[in-house]
Amino acid sequence: MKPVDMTTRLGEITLRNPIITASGTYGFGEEYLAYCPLEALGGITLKGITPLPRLGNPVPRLAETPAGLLNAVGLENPGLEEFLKSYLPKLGQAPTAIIANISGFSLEDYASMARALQQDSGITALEVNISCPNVKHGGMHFGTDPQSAQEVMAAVKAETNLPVIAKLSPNVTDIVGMARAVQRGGADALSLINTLLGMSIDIDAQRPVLANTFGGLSGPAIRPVAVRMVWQVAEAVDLPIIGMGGITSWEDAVEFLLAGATAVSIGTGNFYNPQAPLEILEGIRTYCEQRGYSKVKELVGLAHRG
Amino acid sequence: MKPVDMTTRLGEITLRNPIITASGTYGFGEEYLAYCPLEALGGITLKGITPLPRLGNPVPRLAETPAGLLNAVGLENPGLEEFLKSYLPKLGQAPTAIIANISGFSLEDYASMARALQQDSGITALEVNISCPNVKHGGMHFGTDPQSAQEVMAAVKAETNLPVIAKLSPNVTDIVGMARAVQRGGADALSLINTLLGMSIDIDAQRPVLANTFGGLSGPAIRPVAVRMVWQVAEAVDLPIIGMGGITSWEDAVEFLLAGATAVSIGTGNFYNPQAPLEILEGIRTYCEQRGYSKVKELVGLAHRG
Amino acid sequence: MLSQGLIVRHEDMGDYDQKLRRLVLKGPFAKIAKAGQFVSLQVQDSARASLDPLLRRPISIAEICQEREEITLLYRIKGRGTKILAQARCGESLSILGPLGNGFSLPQEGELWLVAGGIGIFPLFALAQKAIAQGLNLRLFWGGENKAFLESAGLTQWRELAIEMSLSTLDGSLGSQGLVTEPVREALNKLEPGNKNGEAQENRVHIAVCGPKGMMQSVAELCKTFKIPAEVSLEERMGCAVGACLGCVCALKDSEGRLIHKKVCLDGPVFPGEEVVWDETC
Amino acid sequence: MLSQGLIVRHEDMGDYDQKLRRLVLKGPFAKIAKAGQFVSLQVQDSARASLDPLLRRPISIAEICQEREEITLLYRIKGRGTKILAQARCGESLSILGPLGNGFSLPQEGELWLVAGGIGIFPLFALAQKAIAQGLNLRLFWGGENKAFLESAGLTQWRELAIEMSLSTLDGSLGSQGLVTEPVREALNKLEPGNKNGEAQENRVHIAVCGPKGMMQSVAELCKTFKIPAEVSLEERMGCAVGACLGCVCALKDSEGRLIHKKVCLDGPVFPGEEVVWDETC
Ligand SMILES: Cc1cc2nc3c(=O)[nH]c(=O)nc-3n(C[C@H](O)[C@H](O)[C@H](O)COP(=O)(O)OP(=O)(O)OC[C@H]3O[C@@H](n4cnc5c(N)ncnc54)[C@H](O)[C@@H]3O)c2cc1C
Ligand SMILES: Cc1cc2nc3c(=O)[nH]c(=O)nc-3n(C[C@H](O)[C@H](O)[C@H](O)COP(=O)(O)OP(=O)(O)OC[C@H]3O[C@@H](n4cnc5c(N)ncnc54)[C@H](O)[C@@H]3O)c2cc1C
Ligand SMILES: Cc1cc2nc3c(=O)[nH]c(=O)nc-3n(C[C@H](O)[C@H](O)[C@H](O)COP(=O)(O)O)c2cc1C
Ligand SMILES: Cc1cc2nc3c(=O)[nH]c(=O)nc-3n(C[C@H](O)[C@H](O)[C@H](O)COP(=O)(O)O)c2cc1C
Ligand code: FES
Ligand code: FES
Repeated sequence: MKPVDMTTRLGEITLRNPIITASGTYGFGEEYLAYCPLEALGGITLKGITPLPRLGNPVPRLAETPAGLLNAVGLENPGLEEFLKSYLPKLGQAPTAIIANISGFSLEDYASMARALQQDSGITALEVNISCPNVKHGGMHFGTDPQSAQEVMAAVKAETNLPVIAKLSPNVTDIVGMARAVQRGGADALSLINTLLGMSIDIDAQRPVLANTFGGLSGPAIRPVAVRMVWQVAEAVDLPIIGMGGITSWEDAVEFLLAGATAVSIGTGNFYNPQAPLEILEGIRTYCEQRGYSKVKELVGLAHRG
Repeated sequence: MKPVDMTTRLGEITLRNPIITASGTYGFGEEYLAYCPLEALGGITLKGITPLPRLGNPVPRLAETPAGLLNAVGLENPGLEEFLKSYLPKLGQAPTAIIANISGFSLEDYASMARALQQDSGITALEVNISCPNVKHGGMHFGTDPQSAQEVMAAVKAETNLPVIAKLSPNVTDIVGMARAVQRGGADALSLINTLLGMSIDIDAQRPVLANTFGGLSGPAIRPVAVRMVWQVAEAVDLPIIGMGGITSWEDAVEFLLAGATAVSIGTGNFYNPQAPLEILEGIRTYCEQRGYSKVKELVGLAHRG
Repeated sequence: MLSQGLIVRHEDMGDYDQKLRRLVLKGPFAKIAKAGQFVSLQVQDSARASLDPLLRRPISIAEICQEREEITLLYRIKGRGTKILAQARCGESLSILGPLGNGFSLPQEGELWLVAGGIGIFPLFALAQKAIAQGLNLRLFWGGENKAFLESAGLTQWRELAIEMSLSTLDGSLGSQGLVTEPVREALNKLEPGNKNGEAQENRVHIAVCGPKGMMQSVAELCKTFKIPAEVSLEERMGCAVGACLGCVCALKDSEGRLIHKKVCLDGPVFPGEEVVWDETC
Repeated sequence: MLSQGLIVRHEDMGDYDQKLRRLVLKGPFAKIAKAGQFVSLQVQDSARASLDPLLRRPISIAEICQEREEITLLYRIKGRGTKILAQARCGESLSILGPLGNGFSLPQEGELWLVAGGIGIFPLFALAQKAIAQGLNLRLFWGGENKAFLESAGLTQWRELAIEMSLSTLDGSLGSQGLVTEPVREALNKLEPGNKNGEAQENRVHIAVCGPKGMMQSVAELCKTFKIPAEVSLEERMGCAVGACLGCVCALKDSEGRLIHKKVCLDGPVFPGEEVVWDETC
């Protein structure tokens, strides 16, 4: 039997396999090396960076919920400069896509980072996280207003020659509208989904568990919402999709591929099982073998038939 | 020690205690009688009715997800007339609020049901479910467009002398905006939240599990989103709130009260534990006793302090 | 009734590879359980109650022992729920909702034919015991994958009942080769006219069917042709298991031929075969 | 390292009411574990793995037996996670991530004072064993709720080490009445000047502290005044436990006095007391 072709494409980029790790859950790529060698993965997405260093939110930053996790890290990161100097070089050369994740509070923030991140910088693609509040527009999120989202994408595309992935927020009435907006802005691919806004309350202390009150809900709890959004966007928009939200097993990953994702990202699943990416990769391979698919790409969107 | 005053108020209505059961999970009030006597509850919300009978969606209608449940019952119900004739009379007289839940596909649908449901009909309040597609407006949901939501509320208020509760959908960018809209429409109280739109895929059959493709996600998985929405609306809008979404234990219920709900509804939690409403009521009572609250009302919104 | 079931026995049935398990639970539900009913249970020990899996699982009551206050459940490890259930140990307790549902009806007199496909055999044992106690003439038609399956799924126990049995397997390793519907058809063909059209001796043969949907449909259609009353036991995904959520509906034709919905959990799981509308997904 | 830990012992520690448990796990992690490290474990038997609770729990390694490949964890049943963990039985396996973290440092010579508040005693036992093996002079200051707590939480075992101990309880039922910080302050006061300012005999006394945050802060501040090096073991909610999620950060002052964040899981859980910024929630 010929081995299954596990490669997949995200626009111009070819991934060795469809397994990526999600931004903010995989540090700057070093932390999980003892559990999962870099070259086993299709790609890794690094922690979100901002132009200047940020200390992020006070603790507690995490709260456990049923089959879910709330986080309010608040974009703690060393800033663009330190990232380029001290973190990126450590990753060295791997056949694995290195995806930088950028966040900002203004168009200029995004543009300045895009300018500094080009094809020669050791990065394979840029993922643009638009779920921060747009400070200039009274805190309205870039990620919930189609017009702002389009502008951010256009600003980033104008400054970099790297492929650009738009990471969408699920906290919207119309996810398809948001996907169309970033496509107009020039996005080469989509990442779906970021966290759902949630909170939890400590009934002993009678106040919110998270120091920041609100946090982003991730993990298996949100998977049905994520699969639904991937499905809807795959039907309406012709861009490759990185599907994520609650993947902990290969079955979950296959669900996203069948819904129309060309690759999947594993976030909170790494905390549950640090070897999840490896096990998921092998599980998808076996699924293909047993069903006679010669390429993993054949799975993409299959559940939309009939 | 004086017994804790468990009564709570929803606008004009006084409830014996803050425990209600959620629409669609408690049938027409008879099904759970063997597990939970009616008079133990503050209120029950009946299955959503429409002007005409509906057979609803094909099966499978249910899919289990991590700490959650997807349902696509599709508003199966006997229709308004049969409801009034055969179902409502069976409930008899109980000191428990009987809340009818109405759904429709046009303003006329809602208005006609409101007309038939008045203070003398054995019902304590009307809950208006605005998460059905507005057929006249191309399937856009009443529940996701503030203007339509306001119109539905106004139409219902114009026709009935019962207190009217607006049941909001969480599938919106701005829940506070929706709450304000139904307040303008005349809502006397709010129910928060209905289900999150989700789906799941059967990876063996390679097609959606639910015959309807999409379904509503309920259960503990969505609790953090529900608590967040109750919190946000409680800060911004001066209407009593029935909090719901994923309550299975008294701790969960207290979380909603502290977030600002004046009463709580238990939906999927009944499936997990048919005696959940009773156990939750006792748990809240004990919590009040141990902390020296003489009235359960004192808990409402406490976590917003400082 | 909502109560705790103490696990007093939990073991493989036959071959480990068949993934069949016998679970014996002690609790107050046993006193009121009737053949053909089911329980809706949580798959995790109540002391380590988790919200995943969230839903209870419906499992038929296979045997009832009222003196010892025990019921026996037989199940196949299929998905996540039963996989977790299979880890439960003696001494642990499961939350049990039930007994629920109606169960098969027992004819006053005459012959009762049991028709089972695969693990559809499980709910029929308690019925068989009761029918024998009542002096009914009993006959079993049971089809399965192969010999190993039938032997693991309780063949010896059935043999001890000393009733007439027609076994069939897909691979012919035991009994006739093929589907269980064939022996049923042959037997129906052999019936005297009086039994066939139900005129001479009203309803002398009754049939109780449990198995995969397609098989139940075939048998129900056969029975219709032969004018033999058949009852079928439907399966559907359940939310509440008490009739409150409308998750588990099935389509039936009412007496005036109109399509109606009934709830498998509350109105069933057993329905008259001729009323079921098989081609409706619902 | 990610591996399975086989439960070989799981029992109450002392009084049932104290809700303290001893859990002995066998697995490859024992070979490489060091005093003061912790593991991050799943609270459910791997065979019934559930997604609720989702997160692993960090628990300190209290004892290490390399020959038998066993580690001992001591814990208090506090919330849902430990409540479910408490149901795990011998023969079940838990997923173990670790050993993780740095642990306390052992001075080359001199005296080591251990200061524990409540169950903060748990990670100190392995350290004490190692310090004794290395010939260090050891002294324990331990405060708890009352006599019943101290006795349940391992007092006998500590007594067997035959080291100097200053016990205190809130209700005075054993040792001095009050907080553990008082005996520590007195002892520091009694130190010869040479020990106090660290000039004469550099770092003769070292202090390792584990307990509630407020107590660790008080001891750290005392040590600062007396110029005695102290190490504190911080606790924070963890997501990944390997430094990847930034969930567990703590605030420190770097050598130039700037506020920085470090990860309790990867850079800690033990930090120099004088570097910790206590009043920052982060
Ligand atoms: C009235 C009734 C009686 C039953 N009696 C038995 C029995 O005696 N022995 C036995 O082995 N099985 C029986 N089943 C089927 C049994 O409930 C399912 O096989 C079991 O739920 C498999 O689920 P799982 O948890 O392993 O799978 P999962 O994949 O974890 O199940 C996911 C969801 O689908 C539902 N589901 C999956 N398969 C079925 C099914 N066939 N019917 C209904 N819901 C399903 C589950 O209840 C759950 O909600 C019965 C079902 C019904 C409705
Ligand atoms: C490095 C380290 C070592 C520890 N060693 C021990 C030990 O040896 N013995 C012991 O009894 N406890 C120890 N703890 C604390 C232990 O992890 C928590 O008490 C335990 O997680 C309680 O959680 P629960 O699951 O019962 O509560 P839940 O309420 O279910 O916990 C909910 C969430 O909060 C987190 N959490 C709750 N309390 C704490 C806490 N105090 N510190 C960090 N996270 C918390 C949990 O990990 C979980 O993510 C240690 C904590 C850390 C960080
Ligand atoms: C602790 C944590 C930190 C995160 N930080 C970022 C971030 O910096 N940028 C970003 O785009 N997404 C961030 N995310 C979102 C994840 O990348 C992912 O979209 C989300 O968690 C859903 O996937 P999951 O359920 O597999 O975790 C973070 C998630 C978590 C849990
Ligand atoms: C099976 C099912 C049917 C439902 N039907 C209705 C309905 O008819 N009308 C309505 O307003 N909400 C309906 N709901 C939503 C619930 O009333 C509730 O808002 C939601 O399930 C969240 O609460 P929970 O997590 O406690 O279930 C239904 C929910 C379920 C699970
Ligand atoms: S399972 Fe709820 S109505 Fe049958
Ligand atoms: S727990 Fe993730 S960085 Fe420490």
